[in-house]
Amino acid sequence: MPTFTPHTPEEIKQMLGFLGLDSISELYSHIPDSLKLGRQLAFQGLDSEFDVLSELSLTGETNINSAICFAGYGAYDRLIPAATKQLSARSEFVTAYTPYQPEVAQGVLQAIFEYQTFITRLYGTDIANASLYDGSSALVEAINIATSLRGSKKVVLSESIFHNYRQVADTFSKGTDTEIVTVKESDLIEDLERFIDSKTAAVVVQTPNRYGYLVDLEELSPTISKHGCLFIVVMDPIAASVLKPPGKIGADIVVGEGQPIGMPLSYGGPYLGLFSLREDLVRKLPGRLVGRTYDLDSKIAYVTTLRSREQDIRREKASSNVCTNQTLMAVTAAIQLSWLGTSGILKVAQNSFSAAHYLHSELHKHDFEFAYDKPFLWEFSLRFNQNIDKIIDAMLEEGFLAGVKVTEEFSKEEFLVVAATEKRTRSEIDSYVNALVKITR
Amino acid sequence: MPTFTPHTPEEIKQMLGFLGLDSISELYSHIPDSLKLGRQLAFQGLDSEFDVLSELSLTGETNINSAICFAGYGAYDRLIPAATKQLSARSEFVTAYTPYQPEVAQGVLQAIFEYQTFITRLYGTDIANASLYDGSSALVEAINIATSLRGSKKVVLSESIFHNYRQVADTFSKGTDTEIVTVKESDLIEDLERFIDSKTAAVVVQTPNRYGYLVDLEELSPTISKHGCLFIVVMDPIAASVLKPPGKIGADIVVGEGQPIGMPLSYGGPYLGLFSLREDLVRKLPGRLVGRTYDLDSKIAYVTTLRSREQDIRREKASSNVCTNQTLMAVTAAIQLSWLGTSGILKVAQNSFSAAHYLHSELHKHDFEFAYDKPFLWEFSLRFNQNIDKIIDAMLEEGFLAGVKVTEEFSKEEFLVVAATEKRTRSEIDSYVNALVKITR
Amino acid sequence: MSETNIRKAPGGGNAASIPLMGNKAEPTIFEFTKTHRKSSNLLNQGIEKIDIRSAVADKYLRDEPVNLVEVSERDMVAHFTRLSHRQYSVDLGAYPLGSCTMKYNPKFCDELASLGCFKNMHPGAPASAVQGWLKVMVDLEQILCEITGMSQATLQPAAGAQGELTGLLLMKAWHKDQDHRKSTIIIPDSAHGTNPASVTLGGYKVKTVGTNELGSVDLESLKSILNEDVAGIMLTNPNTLGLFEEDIVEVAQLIHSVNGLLYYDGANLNAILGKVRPGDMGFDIVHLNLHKTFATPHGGGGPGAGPVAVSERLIDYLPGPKPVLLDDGYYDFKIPSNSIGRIHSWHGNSLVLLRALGYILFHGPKGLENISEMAVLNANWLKKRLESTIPAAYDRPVMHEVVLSAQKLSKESGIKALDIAKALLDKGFHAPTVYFPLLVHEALMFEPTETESLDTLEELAESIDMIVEDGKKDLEAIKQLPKNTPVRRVDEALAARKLIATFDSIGD
Amino acid sequence: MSETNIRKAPGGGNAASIPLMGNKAEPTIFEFTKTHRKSSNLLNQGIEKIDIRSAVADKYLRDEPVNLVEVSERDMVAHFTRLSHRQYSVDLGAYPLGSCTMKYNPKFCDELASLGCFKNMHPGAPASAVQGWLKVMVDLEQILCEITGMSQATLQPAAGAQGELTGLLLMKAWHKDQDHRKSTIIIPDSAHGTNPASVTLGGYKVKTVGTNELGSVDLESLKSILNEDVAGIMLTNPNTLGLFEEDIVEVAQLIHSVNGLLYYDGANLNAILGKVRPGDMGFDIVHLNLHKTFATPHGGGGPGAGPVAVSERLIDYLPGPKPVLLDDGYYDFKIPSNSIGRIHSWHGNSLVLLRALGYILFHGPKGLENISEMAVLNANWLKKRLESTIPAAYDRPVMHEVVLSAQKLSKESGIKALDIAKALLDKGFHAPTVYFPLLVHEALMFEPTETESLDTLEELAESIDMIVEDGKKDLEAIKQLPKNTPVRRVDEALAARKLIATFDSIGD
Ligand SMILES: Cc1ncc(COP(=O)(O)O)c(C=O)c1O
Ligand SMILES: Cc1ncc(COP(=O)(O)O)c(C=O)c1O
Repeated sequence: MPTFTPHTPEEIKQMLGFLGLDSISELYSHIPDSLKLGRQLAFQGLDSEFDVLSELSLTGETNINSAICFAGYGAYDRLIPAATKQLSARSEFVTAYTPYQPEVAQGVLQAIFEYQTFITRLYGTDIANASLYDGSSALVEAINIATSLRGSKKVVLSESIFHNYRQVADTFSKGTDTEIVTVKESDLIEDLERFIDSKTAAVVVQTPNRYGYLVDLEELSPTISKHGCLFIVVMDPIAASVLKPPGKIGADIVVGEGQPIGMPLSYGGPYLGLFSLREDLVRKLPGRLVGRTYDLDSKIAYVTTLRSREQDIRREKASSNVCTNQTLMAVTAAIQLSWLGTSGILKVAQNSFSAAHYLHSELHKHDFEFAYDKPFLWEFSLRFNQNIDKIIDAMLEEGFLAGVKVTEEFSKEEFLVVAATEKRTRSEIDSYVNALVKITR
Repeated sequence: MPTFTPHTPEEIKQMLGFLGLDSISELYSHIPDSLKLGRQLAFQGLDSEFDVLSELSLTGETNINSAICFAGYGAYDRLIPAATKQLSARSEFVTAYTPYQPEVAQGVLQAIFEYQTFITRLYGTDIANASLYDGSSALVEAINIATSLRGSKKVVLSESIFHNYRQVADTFSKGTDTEIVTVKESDLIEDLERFIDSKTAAVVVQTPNRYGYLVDLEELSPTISKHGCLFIVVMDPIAASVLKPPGKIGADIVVGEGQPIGMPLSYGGPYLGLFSLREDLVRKLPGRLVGRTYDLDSKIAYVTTLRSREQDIRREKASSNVCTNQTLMAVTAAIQLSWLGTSGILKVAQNSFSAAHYLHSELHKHDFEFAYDKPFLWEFSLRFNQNIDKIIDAMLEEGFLAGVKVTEEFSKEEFLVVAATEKRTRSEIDSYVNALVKITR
Repeated sequence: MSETNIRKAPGGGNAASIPLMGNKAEPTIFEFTKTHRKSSNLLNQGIEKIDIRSAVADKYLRDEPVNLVEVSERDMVAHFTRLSHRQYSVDLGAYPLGSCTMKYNPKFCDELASLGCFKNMHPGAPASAVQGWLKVMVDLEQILCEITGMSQATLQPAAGAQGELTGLLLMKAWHKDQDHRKSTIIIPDSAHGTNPASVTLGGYKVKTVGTNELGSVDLESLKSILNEDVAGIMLTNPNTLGLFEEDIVEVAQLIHSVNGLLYYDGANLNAILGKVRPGDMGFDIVHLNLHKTFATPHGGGGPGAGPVAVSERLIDYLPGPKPVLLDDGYYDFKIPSNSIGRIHSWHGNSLVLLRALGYILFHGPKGLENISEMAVLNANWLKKRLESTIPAAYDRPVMHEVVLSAQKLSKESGIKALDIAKALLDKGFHAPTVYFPLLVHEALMFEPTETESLDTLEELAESIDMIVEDGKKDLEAIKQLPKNTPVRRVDEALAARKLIATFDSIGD
Repeated sequence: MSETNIRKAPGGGNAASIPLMGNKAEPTIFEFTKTHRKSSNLLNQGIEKIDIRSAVADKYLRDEPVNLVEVSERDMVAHFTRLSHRQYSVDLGAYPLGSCTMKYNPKFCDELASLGCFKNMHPGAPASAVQGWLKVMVDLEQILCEITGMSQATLQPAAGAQGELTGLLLMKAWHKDQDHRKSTIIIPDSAHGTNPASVTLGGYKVKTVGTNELGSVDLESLKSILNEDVAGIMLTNPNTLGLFEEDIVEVAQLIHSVNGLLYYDGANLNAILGKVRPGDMGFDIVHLNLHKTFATPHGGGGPGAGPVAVSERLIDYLPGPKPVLLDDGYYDFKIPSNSIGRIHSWHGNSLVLLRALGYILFHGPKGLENISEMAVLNANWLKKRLESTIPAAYDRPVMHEVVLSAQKLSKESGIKALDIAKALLDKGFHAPTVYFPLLVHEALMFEPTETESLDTLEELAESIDMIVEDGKKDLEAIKQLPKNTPVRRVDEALAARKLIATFDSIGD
């Protein structure tokens, strides 16, 4: 039985003696016997860290981890430099708790302050929090702000936001009694007024949307603000480096998934919920916020601030219950964005763009059919007259994760959403196209 | 052209301006033009860290790194826990220079002080230095001490020390004009006196020896000390945890290869030359030595000491030229030995022993022939009437690194030296035996 | 307020080299910027550039590139390395932060989480491509259910609070299906703040039940507020006072008698592994904080993982898609018949789940029991050792943590819980949790955890003795502590009054 | 001397928790020991135990188990993490240690060195199993030869000094084959201490050549000691004063005229990559310090790697076995016909070689040139910037480093080179190399390297200005520095006088 407890038999005896006890079981003597398990837990342990690593490696190798990734849909296979990996693995960051004692937590606090700055610069907003769980939880919190601020319960969601985000919003709307109305994106663009009434708290749009193409936010924002609704935008952070910053063109709250800025695919988590908003909404901000101040010696210091919003102070009056968030991922993002810098993030965007457009044109040459003929960045949707699950399975055999299947909510039509990042090489793309040709013809 | 230089074009201009120069090339203007290369270096660079990693990974994968390792011969495939890996990779240890300024180098200095303590405890000696390059360089330095101390130039080496150590000793003996006499181990044991004369500075023996079996040091030491020669012993550090400590039974200098205490196989380096000796020889100690002292505030502090022995002070009068050593590996060893602890190192020895003896008995069942019938720990030699290189190649095909081929110096007979460590499982050993049967029958 | 800590170098930016062990502030990364300096380099893909502007209309695109930062890799690595030196962590010393279970985080779990075969998997891959991941999840679910005495679990919630809300939505869905009309949830006054906040977000109202003089739920108070409107109760057991709720069976009967459900806040599970199980106490829903009990590192505030396990009658309501093992040995996803829906964008904090499984397998059943035993032993030892300096708020045997009250000390000497906390920082310990739970005055909540040795506990106790002794001699001096930390006591009021939450709003 | 920094806890051992940012000493790992405490756990091999004592005679075995230490993994991790916080490093700040080239060590090289396909290979594997490794070595050898202008190289030497000795043995072997009878090697008075020590170990005698008023080898002095007994000369160029030996061609002609060979100490190669090559200057043997020029991390003292490259006439003497590429594309080992033999137990510090190759490929030819250019620019800028505070020992354009002399300052104000070094530590910089080279009085040898920015250089210069200013006002105060470091000035004399080199000899 390996363990990390340092107690020697002699010490245990000594400590029990100090407590006037004869045995460890007496520590539990005030617990009614009827409640006690009275047997050992029924599962098989292993004998050492080496056994655990070898056993779980065997399990892990049954994942098809050699497949080259053309899937995206909010989770992107991007380059992560060694510097980001090594710095974010420093044990001072990894094994710290929430910075309750700022005097000994300046490392995490300052890194989060820098992270907050980066996120507002990307999104064109004023304030960003210290992170939420993931993209979808960020969306939920945005919706909650809108309904509580507006005192109304209806929220209009574009159908073209990631369907899993929509599902999460649906789930939590049952607690807050929010009415979530899903509208076709084209209908929103054509006649937004039609979907806004006095009970509408917010309109939510994503760009690039879940099919990969771009949505013109500026077409929507005047109407939304005219009605006093909140304009909530979901945007990928790398896309935000090249697209008009939503916060500057009418968005009140901008959220997104931070995975693409420094986190491995990690089978979906831990990821990073990006959350930012206009300054005047700050008292509604969910989660933690780091502010800059001074210490006793007038030295610059960082501290979590506006804590009176938080659940541990406001309890049932809090508008969010988030406590543990994804700080380490926010620190990682700060490191990654520092490494990328102004020129690097543009290059990531540009290289991904070139790769995806090269892929697009190669597919075009082979007469594959695209679901939409609209401007896109590094992700687009393919239409097939074959079963898409089968295509994905067949492509796996060829060594590719072909993309993510999505179903249009209203037409029930299915597409394959395909992404190419700065990590995909020309030869990978060429082989992908060849494999897809082989499989579908 | 990627680079780590931070200079912006503007800064370069500004700095050149400050120097009154117009161009970078003027920095080199005092170098005769005839000497200048005048062309670009002729090799192909790559474009990014990602390109380097992917290109060199491709190269690395042409190594057969899946073969299960039954080779030893001074380099052992042992378990290394995550704690050792992570701590020894901390960048404060990794990116420091030699502790010339003790005030900001207490981390490395104290770790080395702890390392020195561990090594003396293992070898039963009084003083250990801060490391040498590898096992063979430690042997060379030991020989140099002996010859300089005794003012005589002959050193007797047992044939059964690792042949590569002997080769290195031969190489460097050409500089020091040392006469290295290789003697069959059995002759040494039978009649040591015969090989010692007035010019003999030292006798060098290894246990467990290169064939894997144990040598009785106590049989030799009285004779050696009687003649006033130095008794130099080469010993594996894990073996030292169970064998009689050489320093306590007559050895004057004990050296060894530190790889088994925390270093991966690493294709032979960086490894760790272990070097330790009797207190009264300390002024001859090669390399660095850390001592404990106090600072201005009477606080405990560590510092490199007895520096007057060193080459940077004594210059041509120094008896060793070692400057850069293997400090990071010594720090790693201190970490690994702390993790193993008193019980752990014994268990490593015991488990390796059990594995090798199980392997031995299984081979015995299949009538393989052993070169020696002598007590061994985790390594022994097999005799074949087939070409051993071919056996090794065939075993590679079966997924095993079968062992290391050695040639007896005098008889020219060839053996396969086989090792099993605490990392080899029963099923690996069983498959190894099966493969060896298959291949040799 | 002085700005002297940021010294402008003539080059324009700020200097990269800040004292290692000195006490200057570290500039922000933005102050290392210099136009055209750079750090990044990207893979050569062999693809011709297709300019974004050539293919996307200007109306979508930024007029100017986003301004992040322009630093060298060297400066950026040094900056974040220095920041790490300004941060306390478990790896540097004891962290007896009550309710947070800051135990040692095994290094092999880091290695586990960095295995490519797990780390590089895309979450949208079909089940056939992720059999290993699904096995990890199914195995973990089963073991967590065995540990808690429940039937099935969801691994999606990313932290305890999200687990709480998930649990409340499960309650709601179940009550709805049972045609129960209920609008309140009972919570003890000692509860953690996330509990009432979750209740609100779950669409319920909070009713508070009091704590009796023994530190347990006051049964009379409970009975007095209990009625058919009660959807359930949220409890921790041991509770946030570190005390075992000995009347839990009666509490369960009472709640169940009005068709209410019992929710178990698993933050304190570290006390009872293999000893007692929430399911056996009568709980219907349990969340676990894997980042507490199962030692997944807390990362300075997260990530965590908050799986929710439920009893048989609630399994059809669990979130989905849910990894399941089919009869033929294949792993797949299933959406439970009455699922409340999806909680997480994907499958939860997967790498955190993997770490927890590794930790559990390492320990095995006996190892888990050992964890709880030693955690409880440490807490009781510390309680008794400190008795004469700062007594426990409730003088009963505790479980894995102990809440002390400095109320008497504070009245007599002026030394506050906060002063002790800050002074401890100066001695190289992290502070305990202070001023929580709210019902204890001048609360100091110590959770030593099982990985601290007796030596460390003794050093901690001696430090506290010394702090109190010194404080009695010179109260003003102790109010000035800490002095040995990267910054000294921080002006929190100023931070809130004059909010500076980004580098760009400095000097606004 | 007080022992107060080790406080005994009543438990017997010593407490694990020492202030993070305080200034207590850290106990040794041995003081955390407690009988029966443990940290290790080993693989379950599925093999029955065969007791060592049952199979090995007692005469071989220890009477008592070796006493290492008995600590928990938690305490041991904290101990070494805290030690790391007591250590300066490149990753924490600027390290302008002259002659050591402490530039930024790229993180991707760490990743490279941890690839299993390289790291897990046994050095005794046959060539067929290590084709990848042999390709790495052959490629690196070729590029190093291109960089130095030589024909072939050995990668075996583990550091510069071992390379020097290898080079001298090569000389010796060559001279022997040529029937030359020679016994002396010429070395400048500015040379690094390893040079004369290596000469002695190579079996030669040292003759010292003087330095002229320009800081170069004094040709007249050289001519006066030159004769047929001279086996060769060891030089660095740029030399240890950071100056380029402009007369190198003439030096080479002189040495070659007596059948001597020229040895190039590559410690200063960082100044001239892609600009000038030792081979083109007339050198016959070159060692490279990969841990300087090619940024392989120095690890607090090592490991390094010291490949030795030679001109055509010496290739048959190179150490073996030597990795070679055969015509059919297969890599194998070859022992050169007149090989001096083996230098290293195996193939050299292989993982260090791999890192260096990665670094070189990353930069490419242009990148390497850029390195040298910026290194030289930085050194010259710093020299001029400090001119009025501490002038250079030789007022000439320097290469990658500059040697200042505080002699005048010291005479006028009492401020010594050592004081400036120690005061710099307090300001968060590592000190420069001091009192080397020996021929410069009160030498301060600054090598900023190319990875430090102008901002950092300016901050460094300002710090020095400030130190000198402060020292002039209050000399006593500056002699007390550093104050912000983990320990203050250390009693080195005591350490040597009363040697305590192991924990077990404390209190002897
Ligand atoms: C008692 C209790 N409940 C709930 C929580 C919330 O859990 P999390 O931080 O994982 O969201 C905590 C965390 O501190 C807690 O201590
Ligand atoms: C000029 C010079 N020569 C030789 C050496 C010795 O090299 P190494 O430390 O790699 O043995 C050094 C190292 O500092 C040096 O600076």
